[in-house]
Amino acid sequence: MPGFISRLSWVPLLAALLVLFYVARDFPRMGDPESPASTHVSPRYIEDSESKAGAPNMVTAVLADYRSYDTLGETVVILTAGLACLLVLGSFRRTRDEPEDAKLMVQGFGSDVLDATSRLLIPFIVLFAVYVVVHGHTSPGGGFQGGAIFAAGLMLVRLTRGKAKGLRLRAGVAVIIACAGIFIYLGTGLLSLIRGYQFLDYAALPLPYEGGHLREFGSLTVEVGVFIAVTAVLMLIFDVLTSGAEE
Amino acid sequence: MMENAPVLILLAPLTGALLIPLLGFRFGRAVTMASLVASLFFGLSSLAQSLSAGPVHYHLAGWSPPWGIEIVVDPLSGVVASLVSAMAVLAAMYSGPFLAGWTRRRAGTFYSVYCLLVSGLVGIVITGDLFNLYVFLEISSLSAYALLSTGGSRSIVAVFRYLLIGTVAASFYLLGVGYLYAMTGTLNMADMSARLPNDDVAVLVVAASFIVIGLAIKAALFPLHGWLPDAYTYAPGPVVGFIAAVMAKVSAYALYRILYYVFDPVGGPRQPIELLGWASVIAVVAGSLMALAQKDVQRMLAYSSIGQMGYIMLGIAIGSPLALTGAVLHVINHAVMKGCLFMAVNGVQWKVGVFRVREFAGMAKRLPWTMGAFTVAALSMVGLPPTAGFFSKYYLALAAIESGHLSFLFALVLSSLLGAVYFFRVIEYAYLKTNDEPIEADAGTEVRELDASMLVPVVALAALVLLLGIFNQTVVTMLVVPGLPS
Amino acid sequence: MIAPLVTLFLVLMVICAIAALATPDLLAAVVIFGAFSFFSAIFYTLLGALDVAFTEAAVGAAITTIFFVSAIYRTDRKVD
Amino acid sequence: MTIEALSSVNYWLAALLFVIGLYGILAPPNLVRKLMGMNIMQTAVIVFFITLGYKDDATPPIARHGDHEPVVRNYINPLPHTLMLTAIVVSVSTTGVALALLIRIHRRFGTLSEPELLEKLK
Repeated sequence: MPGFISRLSWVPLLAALLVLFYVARDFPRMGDPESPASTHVSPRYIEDSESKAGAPNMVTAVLADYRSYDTLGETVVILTAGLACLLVLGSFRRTRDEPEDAKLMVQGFGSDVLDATSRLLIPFIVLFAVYVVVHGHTSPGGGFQGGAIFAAGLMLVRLTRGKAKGLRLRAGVAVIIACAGIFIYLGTGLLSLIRGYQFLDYAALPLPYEGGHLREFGSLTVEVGVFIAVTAVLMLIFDVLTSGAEE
Repeated sequence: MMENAPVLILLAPLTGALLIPLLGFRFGRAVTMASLVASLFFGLSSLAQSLSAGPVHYHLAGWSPPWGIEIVVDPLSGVVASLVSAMAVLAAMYSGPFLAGWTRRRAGTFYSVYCLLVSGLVGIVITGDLFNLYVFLEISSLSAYALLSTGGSRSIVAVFRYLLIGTVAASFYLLGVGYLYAMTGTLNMADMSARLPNDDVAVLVVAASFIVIGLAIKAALFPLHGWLPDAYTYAPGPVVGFIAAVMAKVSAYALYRILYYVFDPVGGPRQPIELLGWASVIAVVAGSLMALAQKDVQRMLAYSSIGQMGYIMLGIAIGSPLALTGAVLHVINHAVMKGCLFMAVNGVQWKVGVFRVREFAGMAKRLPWTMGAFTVAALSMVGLPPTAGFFSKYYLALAAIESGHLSFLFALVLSSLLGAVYFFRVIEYAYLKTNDEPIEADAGTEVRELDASMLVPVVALAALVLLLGIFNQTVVTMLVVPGLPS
Repeated sequence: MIAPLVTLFLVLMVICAIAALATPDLLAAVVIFGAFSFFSAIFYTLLGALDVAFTEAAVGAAITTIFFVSAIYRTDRKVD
Repeated sequence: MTIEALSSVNYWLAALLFVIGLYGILAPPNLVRKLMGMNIMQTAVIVFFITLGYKDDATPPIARHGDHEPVVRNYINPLPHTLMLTAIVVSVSTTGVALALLIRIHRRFGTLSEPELLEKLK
């Protein structure tokens, strides 16, 4: 953008800042327990999460049960991003005016210290990721966090030891795994649809539990789906960004 | 099954998008067509349900709103959702020959993202929850970036800019929703509408303005249209017809829904709506003027879209029943005719390889059906009866007179005249001029029509333009008027 | 009493944001941006949003930074 | 300075962050930096929502062991947290796609500076 415009762009920015400062007066005081946000919809979540949705962690209850449709959308956003990266960078033919890209990060940093340290860390990272998913109902965490940590662990392997060493995952396979993960989510919803309930209503699941416990299992299934999808897509994006996606 | 139709409108394309990779990227086109036809079927059946028995509310996960998320299919959202799926079916049919030379995986990925785009757009239309709308807005935007970026290196630069501006828009929208949440404590549209304070609080005005800014960027309203011309000009043939036809319109629809179903149209904040009105008047004129200056047909259509989005926004801003009828009718009509124009022009480009107005000389002899469809849609854009475009402009003009804003009427008439100039220029070249400078010596008069799978959607859309015009009265009384806010 | 601490971390975030936009070296800017994410994670923790802080630490501070670094590695480090 | 005043200060700082992000998208010539500006802007929105959900003297929204009838007053509002988890996911997805586009742009045009890019596009 030429300097002329960027100098003028101060005007709307300043105006925006003043407007934002001005309206801050009308907001409820931070921490006010009587603010509309804290008194209208959310009390029900706090009171019912454990008894009705089976999860003491209210964030997980809202995420995987009350607003599970949003979370389905969120997982689809991730999948879209993975497919988008594949369309943009993967499997496209290099034309004559696009030179060979020498700077691919397929080698890894390779120092012995890094290698030894990461060998120590990675099993714990992976274990922790699984713990985070399974215990998402009673402590902070859930499918998305677990998937992100798991993917970060795998990325650590690739960064230190090179792409060939850490769980080789071809781009096409990663997409299929991600779709399978989301399909677990979607399938759970469709199952309740087929059994005559509403989409994603976990009360319909054919398991020998009732009430909160049944819903807890429903949302756990869904979280596992999210975990698989998130791990696969984050790895896919990482691979595409570092080395392109060779056929 | 049928009581689940509202959610199946969205789930059909979503399942299709997941199935294509799961089947190893095979059968991309077949799965896409099947899932989109299913989506159209469910869309039409829930529309019929809402017309006969009132709005359909579907509570997801079995939680009643405002605690859970609900899907609302009333006559308005039913019409728009069916429009989106119908255009998607035709565009999927049209895209076939373009993708013939692609690798299996790339074509499969393309179709999968295309299904995701449709599910994102449909999700925006049918949701009854403000935050859920944001999620689907992001799905549709991300998949649109991906699809538009397949058009070559210039398109990638345009798409990067679109991505930045689009994310700013989404952030503005989300901040506006945050302000509303701070005021009311709910995200459900109907519940929020009941709980919003009825006086002019500053927060309310600012929240409404942020939502208007965010969605107006996505709808490419004039001063915020920067991303659109380049993104559409360099867009790849198989999708530009669909994206240009419905994407901006879905954002305009979302804006309409929030302004008239969440905010109280009488007691709510007026200032953002006033601003919207004047911005759209300028958009109507400026879009047409800029279209006039273009030598590239695709770019000309892109600028003309900016003007046409101004029409829709103008109707929303005036807000009388007549104006809203015109706006909704123009959403339908413009989607059909712009889809037809973009598909016809890209067909010409694909077959003959030309985009400039001058190179269209003698094109009517070579591609008679395509150019015939182009002409019908162009006449409709200009607003000649009995094509569809005439009637939506007629309603908007009546509304402008009724509201006493004669400058609005003046802008409408001026833009129609300008539209006549720039469209007749293309038609003149195609029908009357012969090729002065024959590039391919003997190919000049040879008839080489498009493949059937491309020609059928183009001609079907042109026929739809005429049908929408001829049966305009039925469309308005049966579909548009029941969807007006009470 | 956490209110002053909350404000402190917000100020740190603002400083990091400005520094990330002002540092000439892109790689340094990305590292500062990682610090920005990390401060925001602490901010969320202070306000009791443990899940959000968790996600921000894993995604914002780790994965987004890795994405940025790998993209800069393949393009130009200093362009300004 | 009282706590009441600090409350407004937090909203102001979130607003400042939002505008810094907006500036970061508009002003810098480098596209990677614009992307950082975009991320800062999204974080500002998240900060706003999280600030909104906070309650004085309440604990994070995880029911204490054995607390079978949670009292609303004792727990922080979980809804903004849920929404912002989604927003973070959206943010990382957008960043990933944008970086892929940037690598493509750099391969083709050899630069990530907007003025140079516009020069080359002519």
